[in-house]
Amino acid sequence: MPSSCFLPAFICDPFAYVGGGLHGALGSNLAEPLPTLILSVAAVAMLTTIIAVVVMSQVWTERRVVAMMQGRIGPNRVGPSGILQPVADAVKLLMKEDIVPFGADRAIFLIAPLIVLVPSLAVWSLVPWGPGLGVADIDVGILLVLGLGAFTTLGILMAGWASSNKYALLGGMRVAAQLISYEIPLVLSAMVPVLWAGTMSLQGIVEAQRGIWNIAILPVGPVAFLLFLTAGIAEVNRSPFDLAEAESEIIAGFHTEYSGMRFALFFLAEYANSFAVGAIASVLFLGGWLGPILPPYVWMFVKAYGVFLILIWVRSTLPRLRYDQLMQFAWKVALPISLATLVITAALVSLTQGSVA
Amino acid sequence: MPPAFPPLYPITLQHGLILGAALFSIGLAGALTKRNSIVILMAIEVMLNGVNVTFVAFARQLEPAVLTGQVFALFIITVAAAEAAVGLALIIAIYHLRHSVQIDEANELQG
Amino acid sequence: MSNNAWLIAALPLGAFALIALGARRSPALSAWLTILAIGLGGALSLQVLREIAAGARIEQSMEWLPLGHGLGLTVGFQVDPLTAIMLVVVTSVSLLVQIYSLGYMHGDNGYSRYYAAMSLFTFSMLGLVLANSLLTMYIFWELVGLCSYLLIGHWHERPEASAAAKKAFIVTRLGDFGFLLGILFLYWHAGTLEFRGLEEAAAAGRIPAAALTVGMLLVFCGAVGKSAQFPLHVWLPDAMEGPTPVSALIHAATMVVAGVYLMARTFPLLEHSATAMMVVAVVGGFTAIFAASMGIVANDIKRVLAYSTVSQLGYMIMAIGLGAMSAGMFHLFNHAFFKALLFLCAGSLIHLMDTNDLSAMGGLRRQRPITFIATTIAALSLAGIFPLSGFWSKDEILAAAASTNPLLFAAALATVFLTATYMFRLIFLAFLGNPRGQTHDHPEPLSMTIPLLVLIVPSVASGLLGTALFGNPFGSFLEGRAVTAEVNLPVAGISTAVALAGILLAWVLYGDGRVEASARLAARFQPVHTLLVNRYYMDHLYNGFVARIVLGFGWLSNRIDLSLIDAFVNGIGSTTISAATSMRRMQSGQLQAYAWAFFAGTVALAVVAALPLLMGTR
Amino acid sequence: MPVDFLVAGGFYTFGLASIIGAIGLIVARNVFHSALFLVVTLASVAAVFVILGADFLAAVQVLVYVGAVMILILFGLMLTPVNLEVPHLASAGQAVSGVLVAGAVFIVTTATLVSVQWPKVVGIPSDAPTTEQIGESLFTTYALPFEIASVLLLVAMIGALVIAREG
Repeated sequence: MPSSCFLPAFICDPFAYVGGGLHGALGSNLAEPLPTLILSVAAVAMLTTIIAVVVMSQVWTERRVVAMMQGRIGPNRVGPSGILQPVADAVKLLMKEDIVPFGADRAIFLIAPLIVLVPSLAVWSLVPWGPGLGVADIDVGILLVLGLGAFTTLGILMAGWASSNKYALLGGMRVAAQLISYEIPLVLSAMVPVLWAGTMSLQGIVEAQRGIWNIAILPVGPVAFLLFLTAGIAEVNRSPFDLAEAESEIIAGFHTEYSGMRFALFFLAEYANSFAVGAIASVLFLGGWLGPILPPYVWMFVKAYGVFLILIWVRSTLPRLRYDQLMQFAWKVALPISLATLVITAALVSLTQGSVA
Repeated sequence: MPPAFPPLYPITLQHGLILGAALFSIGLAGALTKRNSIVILMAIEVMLNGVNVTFVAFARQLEPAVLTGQVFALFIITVAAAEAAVGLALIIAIYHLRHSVQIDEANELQG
Repeated sequence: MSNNAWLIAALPLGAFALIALGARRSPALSAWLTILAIGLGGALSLQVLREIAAGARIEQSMEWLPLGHGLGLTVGFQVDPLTAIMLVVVTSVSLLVQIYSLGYMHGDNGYSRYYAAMSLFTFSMLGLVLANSLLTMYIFWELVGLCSYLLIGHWHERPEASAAAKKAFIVTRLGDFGFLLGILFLYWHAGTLEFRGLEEAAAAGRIPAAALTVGMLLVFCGAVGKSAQFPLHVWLPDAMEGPTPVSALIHAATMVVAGVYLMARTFPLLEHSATAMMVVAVVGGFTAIFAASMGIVANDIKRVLAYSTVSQLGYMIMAIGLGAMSAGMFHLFNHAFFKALLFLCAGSLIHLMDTNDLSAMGGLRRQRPITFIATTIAALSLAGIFPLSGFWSKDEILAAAASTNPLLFAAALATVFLTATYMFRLIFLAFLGNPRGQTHDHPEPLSMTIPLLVLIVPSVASGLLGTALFGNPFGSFLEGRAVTAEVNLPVAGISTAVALAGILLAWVLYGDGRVEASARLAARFQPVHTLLVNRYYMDHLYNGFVARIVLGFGWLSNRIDLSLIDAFVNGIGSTTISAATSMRRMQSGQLQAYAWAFFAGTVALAVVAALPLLMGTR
Repeated sequence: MPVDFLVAGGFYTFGLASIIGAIGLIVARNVFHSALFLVVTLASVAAVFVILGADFLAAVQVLVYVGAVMILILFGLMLTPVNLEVPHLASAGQAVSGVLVAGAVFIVTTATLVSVQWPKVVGIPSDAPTTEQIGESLFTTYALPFEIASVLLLVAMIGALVIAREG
């Protein structure tokens, strides 16, 4: 229980409140691993629900905000201020026919969206929502987050290849090259908070920012944050790095052939990933759930959503890059800067904390 | 000591070692029988993974305090990555030359 | 400060690095960097000298290459009185010469390169002086050789200069080879290369007497090369192709005395071998008179000084060989100043005339009065006239010779006579009489005049440090205990008389700049003159005889190499090829076949290894 | 005990999955499918690592193998599209002898593993986080291999670039 929260326990940390009660109730009747197991399943189910709700709110926010920035109104028919529009969209997509193109590699075509979606949900389970609050807090958290990101690439490649459509294939290959390239600055810039905190556990990284947020560690903090954000945008294929689905060149890229529910899965994964980037960026640089007065999970949500708003802002502001620019930026700008940042951080750590332990 | 399989439960060192041996052998079979050089490369990755499993099992059961086995597995992963990069570069180079990635067609040192 | 004496050497290295890294674009910056570094180094050296005089002794070394069994190589530095003196000499003379070079080298194309090399040289020389082991010393020894090569060949577009540079490098390398052998030899017997360890080993008798003699003679070979002793003296006169400040610094005051320094440094070892002492003394004495005789006929002003240097180095070596190490070092100390002064004066004349030829000079006392006075003082000092600095040190050496070896004493006296003669021949020809050549009518830059004026002071007075009058502070400092010097009045009297006689002879022959006297004398003493002018045919000897032997040996080695060694190697190759031809059928190029064979073999081996086990259990 | 039971269950599940992936890799007629089977193997091996107490290694396995090596392999596949499906096996003789040798290797190895008396466990296998320990041994005991590995990676990177460009 953080000392900064002055509200009643069930508001500050409702999950622990409810979970602890449940665990106690179950524990009196069942042998030890089972209550934990049941609770874990319950937590995952709850998380999935939360994700669905959050993604819908994201979609709505994005459409409204982009419209605002472009001087339009945006969706405003379904529900008050169009707030139910995403629900309507989802229903529409779910009711559409699930088409598998002739000549496609059927099995892979069907699996691909799941390979994309599942890891992005798994990333959510690693996000710390408060002290001790999260589905999983593991020792190598940040490493696993980055590793799970790789599955997204794999799924997109599968989708692109299995569609037996040259645009899809091109899109898939673009994604693969782009993600491999941007994964390096992403990992390197994520290592800056790791070095600073001396742990790879996401909870540990948040705890280490009690004194000062990582973004405020001069001179490396802001640079690393910007790099992480940039590479993160590239990792989730959002504008201006959305070459994988550049409509003007390769129609819709890897998901050209997808429709109905499977398209919805890609869609869901993309937004879940966007939010995950925001959450991880908050954890790494913006102090995660740390914050005064409000309960930690609220802070976490606010920060992650704030970063997502930045992504929306960037999307509606910047034009799409050319492919060579994209690659050049990754290898000739982002990589050297992130290396330099890392080296400077190591030096800072050894200067201020005695040794690079 | 007469040869005897370890019991199914609980998991001991030998379980890990046998899994490693199995992966290694399957990978070996693939490496010896396939024609496509990329598949051979992948089979070799499986062999390396078998070795890694062995190392990790040893690290856990024999020297839990030192983790030498895990460190070596780490090095093997490094080498595997390097190998994959160079191997694929070679395969692509050969492909450019011959428009084929069948390994039995590339049997001359001089292109 | 003494703890960080290595800084003194590091400063010029820093200057060198800065120049090499970019300061070379600005000549003035390069020059001032060098001067600044050496000036700082000089100040630090004085501080070190004070601390050493107060009784500090520093030695630091670190393991460089552990070889096991308690053996190993170390690098490090030490500061003791000998080092402190050399530090002061090297930095002070260097500083003055660098300042002098500001004017002398002005407008040269390689100005920055010159200063870079000078910095590197100063670093090497200081490192050599600070070294605490033969190995460390040898490293800097070779660096010094390299810098000498660079600086002699500074005007590399002139064929003579680059030839002289090569000659200096190769000839000194001959001696260095002996030095290296000596190092290995001593290491073999003593198991260490640090001076202290070697001294202890020698004092404790752990090195066999014969081995010590051989080792020290081999080490002496290095000194012979670097300090231009007979028979490896041939490079030094040629080295005068370098810029005159280089000659003043490297080939008079610092580098060439490295050999002397080496012998002084290893003197505690040398002492234990009478044979080696004898050889050293004889080589030194012979070189002294041998070089002086050639100085008599040289017409190139810098060559006269070069021969004089060789001759004076011979003196110092002889002093060490006679056991008068502190006298030798004292002479080194004094000589550094007045010889540097003489070279700088020569540079001043060359700057004025654009020629080295004495017969083209004459009557220059009116255009360069300061140079004239400075030269005269330095020459008097060199000749050993009371009470200038040369008198005191030369007198000590002569006294040592008189008391031990009459033959060497005679040679030394003859050298004194010749020295006085050729020095005053130089002065009379250059400064007296009427002008015989064209002079540039430009005034001398201040940066060239000031070093001359400064150097006059030690040329006159540095000798007083070693006189009995003041209780011989130099000797006491060097030996680390109170040492009294006695003025050996008879010897002093005789040597002064001999020197004056030499001056008189020069006056009679060349007074008032009678350059034609040279020709007359040459005609009169035709055979001797020819012999001297051709430098005793030493160079011819090297070129003809020695070179032929070397080439013959090379030819022989070549034949052996071709017919024996190559045949053997080729035999191995052809055997391999024929074996491979028969085996290549197995090489199908099928990678998988290889892997298959490999694993099948492994399984077979495992089964074979397990057979006895299986048999045993069943 | 139940925890032990979970460990055993996990080990058998993922061990079996990894073996199935490996066999699938060999049997699949389509190279792309082979690659995906390899992913199954690699991910399962990562899970086995977790069960064997090597969580850091598991994360590295996922990051490097799935994130880099597999993507690289798939990329290579897409860049060399000819004969993606057709001839997958070598000549029958080679195939049979290859499988025989592999089987012999497995039998010999397993026989050895089973018959050897392994030393008793030193200390209790702990499931404590391994990251720090691995990091420490990497930078102390294994500093030299670590440096060599880094050089190897650099060399491989440059080599791959050169080969791919010139080819």
